[in-house]
Amino acid sequence: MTPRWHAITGAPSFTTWVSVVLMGLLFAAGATAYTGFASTQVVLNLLIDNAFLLVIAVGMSFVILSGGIDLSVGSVLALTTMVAAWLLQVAHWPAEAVIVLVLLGGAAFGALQGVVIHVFRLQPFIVTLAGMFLARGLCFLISVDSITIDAPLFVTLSQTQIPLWGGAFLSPGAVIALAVLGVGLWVAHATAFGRTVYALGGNEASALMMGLPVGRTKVAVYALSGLCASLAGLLFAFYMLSGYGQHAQGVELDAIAAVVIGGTVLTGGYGYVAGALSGVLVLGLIQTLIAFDGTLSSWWTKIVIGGLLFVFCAVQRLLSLKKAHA
Amino acid sequence: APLVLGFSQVGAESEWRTANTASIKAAAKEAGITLKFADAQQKQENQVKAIRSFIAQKVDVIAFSPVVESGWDTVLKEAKAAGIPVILTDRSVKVADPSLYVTFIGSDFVEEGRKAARWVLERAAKAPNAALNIVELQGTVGSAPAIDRKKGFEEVIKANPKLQIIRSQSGEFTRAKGKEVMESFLKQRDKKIDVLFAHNDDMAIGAIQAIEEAGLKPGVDILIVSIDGVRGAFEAMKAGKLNVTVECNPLLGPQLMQLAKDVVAKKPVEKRITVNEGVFPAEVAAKELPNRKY
Amino acid sequence: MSTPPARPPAWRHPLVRPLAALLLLLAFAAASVPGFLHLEVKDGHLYGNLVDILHRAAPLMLAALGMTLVIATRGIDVSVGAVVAISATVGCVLVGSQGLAAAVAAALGAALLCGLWNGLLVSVLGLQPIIATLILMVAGRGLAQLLTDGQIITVYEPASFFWLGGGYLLGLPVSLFVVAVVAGLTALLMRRTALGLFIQTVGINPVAARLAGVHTAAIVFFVYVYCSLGAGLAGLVIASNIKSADANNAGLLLELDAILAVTLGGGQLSGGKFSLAGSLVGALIIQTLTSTIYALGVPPQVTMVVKAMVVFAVCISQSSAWSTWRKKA
Amino acid sequence: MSTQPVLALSGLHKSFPGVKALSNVSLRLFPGEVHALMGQNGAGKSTLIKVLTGLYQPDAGTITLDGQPIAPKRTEDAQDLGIRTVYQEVNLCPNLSVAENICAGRFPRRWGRIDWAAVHAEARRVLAQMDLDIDVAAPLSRYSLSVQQMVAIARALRISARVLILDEPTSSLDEAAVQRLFTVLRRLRDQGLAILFVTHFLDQTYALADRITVMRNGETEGEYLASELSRLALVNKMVGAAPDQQPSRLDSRSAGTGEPVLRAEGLARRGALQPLDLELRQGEVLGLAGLLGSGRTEAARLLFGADTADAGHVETRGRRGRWHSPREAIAAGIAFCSEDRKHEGAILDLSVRENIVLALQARAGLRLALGREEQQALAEDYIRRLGIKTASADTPIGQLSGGNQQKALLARWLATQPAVLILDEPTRGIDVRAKEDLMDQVRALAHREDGPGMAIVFISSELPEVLHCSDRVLVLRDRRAAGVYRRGELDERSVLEVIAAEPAAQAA
Ligand SMILES: Nc1ncnc2c1ncn2[C@@H]1O[C@H](COP(=O)(O)OP(=O)(O)OP(=O)(O)O)[C@@H](O)[C@H]1O
Ligand SMILES: Nc1ncnc2c1ncn2[C@@H]1O[C@H](COP(=O)(O)OP(=O)(O)OP(=O)(O)O)[C@@H](O)[C@H]1O
Ligand SMILES: [Mg+2]
Ligand SMILES: [Mg+2]
Repeated sequence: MTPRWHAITGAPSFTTWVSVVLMGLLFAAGATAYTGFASTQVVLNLLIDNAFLLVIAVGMSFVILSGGIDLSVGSVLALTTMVAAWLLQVAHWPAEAVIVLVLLGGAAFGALQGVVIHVFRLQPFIVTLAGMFLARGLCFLISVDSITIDAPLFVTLSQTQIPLWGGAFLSPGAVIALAVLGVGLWVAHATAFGRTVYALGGNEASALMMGLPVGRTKVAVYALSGLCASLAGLLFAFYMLSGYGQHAQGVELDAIAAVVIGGTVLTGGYGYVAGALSGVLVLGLIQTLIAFDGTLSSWWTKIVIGGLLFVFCAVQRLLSLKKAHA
Repeated sequence: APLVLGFSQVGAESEWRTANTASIKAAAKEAGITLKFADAQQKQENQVKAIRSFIAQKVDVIAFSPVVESGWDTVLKEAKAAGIPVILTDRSVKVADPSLYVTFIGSDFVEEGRKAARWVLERAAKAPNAALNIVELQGTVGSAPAIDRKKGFEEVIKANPKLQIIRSQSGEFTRAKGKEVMESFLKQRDKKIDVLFAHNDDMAIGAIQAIEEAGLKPGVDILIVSIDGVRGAFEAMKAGKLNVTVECNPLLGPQLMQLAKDVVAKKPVEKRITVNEGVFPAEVAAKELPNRKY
Repeated sequence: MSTPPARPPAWRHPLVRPLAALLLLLAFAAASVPGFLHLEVKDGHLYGNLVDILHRAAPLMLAALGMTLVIATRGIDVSVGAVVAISATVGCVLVGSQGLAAAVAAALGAALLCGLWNGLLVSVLGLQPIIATLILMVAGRGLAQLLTDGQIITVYEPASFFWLGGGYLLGLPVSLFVVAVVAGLTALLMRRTALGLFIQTVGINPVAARLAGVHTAAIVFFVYVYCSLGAGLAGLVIASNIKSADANNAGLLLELDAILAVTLGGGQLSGGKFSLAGSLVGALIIQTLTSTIYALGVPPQVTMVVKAMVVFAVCISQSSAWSTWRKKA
Repeated sequence: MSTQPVLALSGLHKSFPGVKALSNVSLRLFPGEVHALMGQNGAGKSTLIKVLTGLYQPDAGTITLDGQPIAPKRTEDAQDLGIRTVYQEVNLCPNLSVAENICAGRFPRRWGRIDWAAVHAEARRVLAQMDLDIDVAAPLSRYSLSVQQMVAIARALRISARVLILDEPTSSLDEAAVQRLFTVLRRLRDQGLAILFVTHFLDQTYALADRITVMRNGETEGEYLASELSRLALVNKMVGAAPDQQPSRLDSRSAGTGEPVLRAEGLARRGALQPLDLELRQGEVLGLAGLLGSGRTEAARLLFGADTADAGHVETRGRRGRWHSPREAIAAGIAFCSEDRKHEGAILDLSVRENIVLALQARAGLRLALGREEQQALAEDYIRRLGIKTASADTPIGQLSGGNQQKALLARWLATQPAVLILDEPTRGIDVRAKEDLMDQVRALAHREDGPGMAIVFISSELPEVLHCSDRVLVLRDRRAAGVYRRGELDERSVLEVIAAEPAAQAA
């Protein structure tokens, strides 16, 4: 192989690029197989429908890069929709105040988990698992039923279509999600906080000995993830115009899968926040393919999702193994 | 070209749902309609995604069984803007503008709860002096059938103060959980249990096992009422272990296909179409069992 | 400086805190629910909440044993619930026509295949455990439903099939004996062979383990196969207990409970030291909590909050930081 | 030298469960001096430093900085007070780039974002002080332990401070690198910095230190001016008894007459080692000498199968081929003690006993190689023979001092009684006495009275050690062999000449 090829495969962002290429192939396959697939709007729908997942995945990227995990994100999302809906519809708060409050609340919930993890030296998996039960449970304390939101601001944000070329459009939620991704990239790669997150994931004991602010960073990472989860909750509320305790079941696993598919290593320290986008798009693309196919039963849907996930991860892995041997 | 119907199903979380899917698939084939079927794995966001992809595919009609009632305005507006009519099945939606969907065909969960309660009321009327202690096995917390069936049931039994729900716990619509929770109910010996109300047949079937294992006779020592009317329930009734099941008919397929054709042909359709649903007490079980398709 | 090699005092034993949590929970239940601890003999076997807890915890304990070993190698297996569904359906589909022995063998065989698949992805292909097993978690339930066409398979006979999950032996549920045998064999395997040492070594420092000559790939392979087999057995116990297989719901979220059980028992998700007994106690804590919630009549919408609070409390009380923190305060 | 210490500790106590690591320790550090902290393995030096820098909290005692009492709770606190530290094991993040490791915590910024150009320039500047010219944007894990150690030092040197603490900074550095480091340290001392320096090399102590504090068994034995303490007295005070004067017994029996046990032909791996031929005979010690990055570790790893070779083959008794894993090499009777004990050797949470029996057990497979009692006996035997300082055989190895971990890992491989033993920097971090014992052991293992001994490959950055131990010395340069010399054919100076020869000269 040429040295140029080596330079490419040797680059640390290689796995992320593999995702992008595979995604292109997947899309091409869909475009040839199904009519109407190769349209701009189908691509934009990936962003519109998965905006909330992207925001969660950005937060999750930081947590995973720091060597932790946050299972509570899906429940925090649901709790956010629930609290927002309740405040808007039952307590009649102004929408702006609600938005600020739930964002702060999400960050506080995350920070609290971070404090418990740090102060009591507990495992993130367990603390956030309990956090997941707690947030989900709190939803049902507010109401077991779903609450429809009709606050004008939410409705406008929900139904605005930002026109692009040729009749295609994006939703405000998708734009916000892309902005969050941008901010996430900047924080991860251009701020001391971001680099400390990587250091934590590389070796926590060393980070401590290097005099980096380990405790503060850890708490901040979970707060950030909580903030992203509640922002995702708002996007979800814009998207669905309802608050509901059953919203976004199992989204934490989707987010983790997206982050890992995007090339981030689950044990921390290696990966790119940008990978979250490719991971989310891959998952969305798989779903879109299945919806376009339209012949699969429930069980074949599951099997095909698993199968495509496998093919994707295996190809990615084999290519990077080759790289290791090269 | 054949008519294209995009249908977004909730999932395959129960036998009832599977029967519902099977009925729709079979009816579409029969009616010569091309069915685009998408399974949402019990998630509303997946349903929204599916509906968006139906719009992108420019199907002729969209039908779906909403996971939950609220949260459909935006995507239904997009469908309307694309000129695609929408039919709701199985449960309704709450939208600000009712013109967002053409019609709703399906059951009424609240009514099912009421029917179950009415049967209990009748039973209570036969023994006017005794108080009846009821235990309730709820469905998944927050799910629409669980909320509505509970609501309907409670609404009706209020009429008789001797009827008391002494315990209520979620059995998550499954046999295993239904059995586990019932076991726990039976261990508490402060009050005698007279009636069990289960939000679906599967939980009732699990609970029947628990009652038998506790040395009691289900259907005799404890009266059992449940909802759905799946095959297993009829078998249990035939064996005398279940007293009554309130039907919730999943076989909407043929009706749905006819509606789809009508809607595309711009024929006027009613906004609300109820399906025929009965109440099947144990007495008719043996006769009815061979007719059950699911 | 060279104090004699002090054996840690008995109260420092790692099992003490989980056990204390379990006892505390039981004590609370006994105090707030009259007759919670009541036991009687009915139909020739013991009957009461305590028996129920043990009985209901059996599948979780089986899953937790396997999860313990997986976690000890720094891995995780989120496909446990799917494997439960697969083995339960295979067993129920076959038991009527092929007989008990064949059905059980086929169910465990299916679980074994699942384990081999997971092991292949993690150990040979080198995928990250959570993703590798996520694939089976998603697809496995689909495969199980494919077998049953989405229906619940009810088993009417042979009655011998119901013995595993519903029968009694010496007055106790048979499932408990299954757990005892599996736990005993596992403990023996860990003590009487070097497997335990290798598993810990691989979990703590895989690089050093390889350089010391440990066959790391084989060890990783083994733990996933073992974990799936445990899940398969759990699936049979569950199916036998409710006399049916529900591919969509059997073992749903069992993996999370199993992981929780391992950590409540003192296991570290970062791998290394593990305690089989601790995981069993962890599983019992979870089931006791559930049973207590039922017995107390906590409304279902509050259940999750209560569960979360107890998990928080148990975890915090077990953390070493808590003791130092309390001392200072 | 001023009379007022910058940093002073007194009455410091620190215990771990079952171990009293520090008792009543005191130390004074003056501005403008290099202060050596000396003591045997496990004497408490590293613990003292960790207490001083807030990593551990003392049980009792006071620390004062400029006369003000301080109580650092975290390493950040110590840093803010102007105390910079290089800890014993390399404590950096392998996933970050070299430049980030140097600058993390205090990045140069511009407009609120990290100024990456400045970060890289800064890193290159600090590394240049030590004559190290490497790609600072590459991840740290790309580099060898020695380079990593220099990076750790560079990190500490980057920010000017009041006190600089170095815990065995030279353990993996070669002579030239040590000299460059010393030049830097002397300059800093002359600028008024107080430097605390831990080493096991007496030469380095005398070359650099103005004052020496000796620790023994967790207590301060005393403080001395370097100029007033003879080497013998120093060793004496560290050990606590009159050392046996007799210099280590050098047996002169000619060796290397045994059967060949290991032969490598054309062994190579791209980017790591040029084709290498090598023959090893029963009962001989083959030393590998060379500069940092000359390929010694790579050669050792290929011989052991830790990395797979691209070309060439290895031949052992009855087998010929390439190793695909260390297991194959171990089965063929080869043992390899890695230079990176933290990442490639110790299983930190497991006991000393388990660490010692591990390789033996791995070779035996699942069937228990030894019963519990036998394991215990074996472990205790090696603890005694190698003088491993540990509370018991059941103590987790992570709680041992660095040098004692090294000895326990050596025991792991000795326990397998290999035909070929490859030791990569086995003397790293062990004290003077232990080093001599180890070298005696190495020679004794090879040159046994009662029959054929082991074949040993001995790698050390300490040239005198290599020359002292080896029957033959293979000099490596630029990842290829630069010559093999018999014992006595070379002295330190001539080896250095071979090592330093220009590649052109070699070609000629
Ligand atoms: N975290 C710990 N837990 C328990 N014991 C410890 C711990 N850290 C150090 N010790 C013990 O404290 C004693 C002093 O160790 P220390 O690391 O300070 O020695 P040292 O002088 O630095 O030795 P070396 O020269 O080998 O590095 C040793 O007996 C060691 O076993
Ligand atoms: N002075 C240096 N300048 C640049 N790179 C170096 C230097 N020293 C080592 N390296 C890098 O370290 C890598 C590994 O070499 P390594 O140091 O392990 O070889 P070695 O001969 O075993 O040396 P030692 O055992 O003394 O560390 C090489 O790939 C090389 O790029
Ligand atoms: Mg030390
Ligand atoms: Mg080396």
